[in-house]
Amino acid sequence: MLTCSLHEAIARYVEDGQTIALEGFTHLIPFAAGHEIIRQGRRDLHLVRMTPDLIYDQMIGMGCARALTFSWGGNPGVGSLHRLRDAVERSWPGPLAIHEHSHAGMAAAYTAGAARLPFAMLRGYIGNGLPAVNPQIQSVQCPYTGERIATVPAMNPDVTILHAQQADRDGNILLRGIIGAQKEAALAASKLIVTVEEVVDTLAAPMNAIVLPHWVVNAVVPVPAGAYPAYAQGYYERDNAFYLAWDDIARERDTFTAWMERHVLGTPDHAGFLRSLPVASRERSEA
Amino acid sequence: MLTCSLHEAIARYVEDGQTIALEGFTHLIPFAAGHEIIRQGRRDLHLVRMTPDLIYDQMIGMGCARALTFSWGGNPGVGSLHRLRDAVERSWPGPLAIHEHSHAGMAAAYTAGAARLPFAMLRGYIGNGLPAVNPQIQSVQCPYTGERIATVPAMNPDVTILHAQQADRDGNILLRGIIGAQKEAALAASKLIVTVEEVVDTLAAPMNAIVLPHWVVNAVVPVPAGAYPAYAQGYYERDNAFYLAWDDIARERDTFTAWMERHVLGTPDHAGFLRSLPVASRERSEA
Amino acid sequence: MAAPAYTPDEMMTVAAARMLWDGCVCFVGIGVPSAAANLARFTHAPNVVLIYESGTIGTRPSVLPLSIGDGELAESATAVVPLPEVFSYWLQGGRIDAGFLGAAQIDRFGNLNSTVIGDYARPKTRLPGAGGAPEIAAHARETFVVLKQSVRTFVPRLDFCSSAGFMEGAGARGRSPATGAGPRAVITDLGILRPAADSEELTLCERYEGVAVQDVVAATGWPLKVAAQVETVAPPTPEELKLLRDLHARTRAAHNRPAILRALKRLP
Amino acid sequence: MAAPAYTPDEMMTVAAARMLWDGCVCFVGIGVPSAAANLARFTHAPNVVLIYESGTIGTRPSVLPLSIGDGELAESATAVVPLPEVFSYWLQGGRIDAGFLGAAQIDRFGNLNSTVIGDYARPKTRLPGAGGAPEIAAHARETFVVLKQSVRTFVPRLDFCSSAGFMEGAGARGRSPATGAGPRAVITDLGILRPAADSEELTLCERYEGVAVQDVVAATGWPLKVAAQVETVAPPTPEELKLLRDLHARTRAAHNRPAILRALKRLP
Repeated sequence: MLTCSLHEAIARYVEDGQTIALEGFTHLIPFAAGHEIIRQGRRDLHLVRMTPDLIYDQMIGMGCARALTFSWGGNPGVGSLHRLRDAVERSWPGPLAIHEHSHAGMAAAYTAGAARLPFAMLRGYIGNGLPAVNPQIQSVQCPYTGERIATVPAMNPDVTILHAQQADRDGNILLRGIIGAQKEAALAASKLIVTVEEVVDTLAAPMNAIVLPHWVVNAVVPVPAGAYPAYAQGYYERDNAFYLAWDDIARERDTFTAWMERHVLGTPDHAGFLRSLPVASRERSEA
Repeated sequence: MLTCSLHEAIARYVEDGQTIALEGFTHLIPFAAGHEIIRQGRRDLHLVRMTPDLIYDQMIGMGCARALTFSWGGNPGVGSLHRLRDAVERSWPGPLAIHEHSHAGMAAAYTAGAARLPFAMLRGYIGNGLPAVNPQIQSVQCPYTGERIATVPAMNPDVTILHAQQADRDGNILLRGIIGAQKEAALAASKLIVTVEEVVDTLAAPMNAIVLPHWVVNAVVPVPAGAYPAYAQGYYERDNAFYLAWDDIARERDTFTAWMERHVLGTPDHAGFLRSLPVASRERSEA
Repeated sequence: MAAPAYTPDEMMTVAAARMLWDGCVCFVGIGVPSAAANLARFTHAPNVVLIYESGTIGTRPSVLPLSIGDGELAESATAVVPLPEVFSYWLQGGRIDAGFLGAAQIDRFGNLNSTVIGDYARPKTRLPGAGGAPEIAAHARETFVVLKQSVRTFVPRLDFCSSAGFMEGAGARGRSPATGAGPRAVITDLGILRPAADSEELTLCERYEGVAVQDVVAATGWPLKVAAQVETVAPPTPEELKLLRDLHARTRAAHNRPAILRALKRLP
Repeated sequence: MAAPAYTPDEMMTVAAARMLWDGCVCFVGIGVPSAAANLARFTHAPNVVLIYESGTIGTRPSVLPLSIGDGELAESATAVVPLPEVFSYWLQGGRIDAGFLGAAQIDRFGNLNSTVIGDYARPKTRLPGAGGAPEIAAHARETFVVLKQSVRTFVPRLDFCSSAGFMEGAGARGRSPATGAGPRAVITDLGILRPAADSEELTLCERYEGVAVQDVVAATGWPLKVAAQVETVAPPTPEELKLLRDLHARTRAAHNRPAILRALKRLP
């Protein structure tokens, strides 16, 4: 385990062409890390995420991705991800191969990945068109009942990146609240980077809390508000206004590009990104 | 969900010949429920438990069981389960069919049971003699890599019985501490009985606590000290002296039978059982 | 007192809410399903158990979540479990009574498309995709589909099948590995369709006040079967309308509240 | 100062403890493995990570647990996870550096029996069984076996194979699906055996002070291979002995403390 800057963590662990998962199911989405990947100009990534959300819309629109594995690609509560659509429908800024699953299939694939099984089973994809367009979806026969059960190959990212509430001085990570498939994505990966709201002396973790022990974490990076505009339970709420505003920002290529150049490429780090937004001045004036 | 007495819960849900699991991995072992099954004279049960522990030693010795599925059958920290050995080695008080797994195999079987999959996979039983003596252990071929992976059939008990710390007035159950495969065993079963230390107005459950919601529980039974001589985190410790003493009590058939007649068959309920033990008078005098 | 005026959307939401019974364990999606399920909780079904696919079991939000994983869902839940567990132990495990689904297209057998308009490889419109819906459709004991009725939505042939209804009908679903019974009703902004007993083809069984049967037929992209007797759905009661409008008003206020970014105050 | 006297059991425990390195992630069983792993933590390896199969990860008990799931293991753990997860994500997931195993029988290739003495169907002695050991033996990156040496225990042929060592030797394990490397050392009360480079047959490499090579050979049920140079293991240091004895004394005191059954006070 290594505590370092976000710049160092991405520079050290994320390489062009890799399969990477930035997980977090509506909650604890690692926006800061995604922005840093964009700043460092990574290319040809195979992006994996159950719900691509705004962060993958941004990474796809900025040309970081060659492929996307996902199960629901919308702007939650708002509508479409326009950059994802533009990539799929019109190959802009480049072609994007998609590997589409259901949530249950993606969750099973991460679970097999964490358990180092080569595949996972589910009673899934019944009467569903995805097996016809995603050759990863196969089946096995039950050795006891003879029935056929759908399978998905294990998902083992080269790098998984999470955002969490706290790390302690040893690098143990505490996650609290809606947890999605983060633990599975973390344990399925070859390398794990975790950005955290803060580093504390002792995690105030209840006995059965969700804790990732320090020896499975390759880099711990303190990034306050690192999930913004998503939320971190106990720290800040989701900025719903930003999710709504994104619909307009991302609808056209030029407004999208201008926004990304100003707020992501034009800022040195996450603190700079936050300061570049209206929300920052508003919140800071309330301090 | 129904709050009732332990007598009523066992009378209503546990029938001769059923497959039943009293789970709890060293912690929260439902001793009171096991004793009540003995009192009600259930026969021909297929008992399922990762670690049979003293409670199944007692049930086997009292003739409740026709079969046992398990993965480690000792007196933890002490040695053998003499009644289990007597049943396996000398068919006393009757023959006992055994279906033996590793812990990993049992855990996988419960997991498949909870997920209503017909079987579970594990990279298990490698270079191990159990597949030769347990025909339940089979394998499937991975549709992606071609490798063979060991399988176990799903374990779906007719009835699972747990002990937990707390229920609230609605019947939601909170478990805290070492949890074993209790949640899986609970969700794999057709019926679920939970004995609890106490019923409270509100569970003080942290956000990611282990809670079984009321609508998966068929009977909630308040039984203070219901896991004694095992322990309930936050309520009482394991009575290690009792586990040590059991080695002598259970070694011979006559001392075992006399003990069971006096302390279990000779007492009307768990409070009576506890009062019949030296521990009770000692503790109560300290009150 | 004259009954208050109401919109077709309000009628649809109220009709959907009435489908749930007290104590029902309901897997909820965002949008009208979420509004309907919470309205049921505030009216006739106070003990309905709501589960969102984010892992929040028995949640009791005071406002409607904007995303499926809003913080209030976790704060007010009986349990917050990992997402793989939601789909394996709870949904596939057969623990869900009712699933609420929406879609971009539906066919006469209640099969749903939420994936693409046009060809999958070269889509005219790439939709968000199915998310949790395929397995909700398969494994909830029954489902309710909620969507506005139009010939663009109620189509003779789906561009893509995301979630199974009755498949080809006439018992096809019963012969499949799907463990749930399939759609019990399709609730639209015009009326309520239910599967016919043998063919399992969706049939107009109920219409709302002021809606003519031919309006519903005209908004359907196939020759819609109509029940011998089409009942009229009771309009929203004043209490239902008030609670629904209060819920939406609370929701709007909450979603417009600025995110409090305490962390920003710690920025260098 | 003269070195204090010590028992063969103490020497075995100290030798086993020395196998662990600081920061090592170690899957621990009850008995000598637990004493050795905790002794390592109190001596040269303060950052060893101990995992018991009860799901306690990173536990730091002050006394040795009597059972694998004692409450103090949970109270002092970094995380307490469900048992299925311990075996799937952590052990099978390849997250364990070292596993500590005991057994009732061992053969020349480090295969272990903890299941039965005699025939499986008609056993002379039914042992508790393998528990977590088969998969610890398969998937920990390496294992250490700790058991007292005698011809009854070190047998030419196991009555039952519970946990794989090097199987038939000479690379058999490497060709199997086992992901871990197998036994790195067998630590007995007489000395330390290690697998030979090619044959993978256990070979006496180290003996304790006061133990002759022929004592070890005589306590082995097959013709024991002996290394060209058998090193002598350094005896327990005064500090090791003191810490081990303190640990055992604390453990005895804790296990003799009466269970405080607060619930009894509420009995009717």
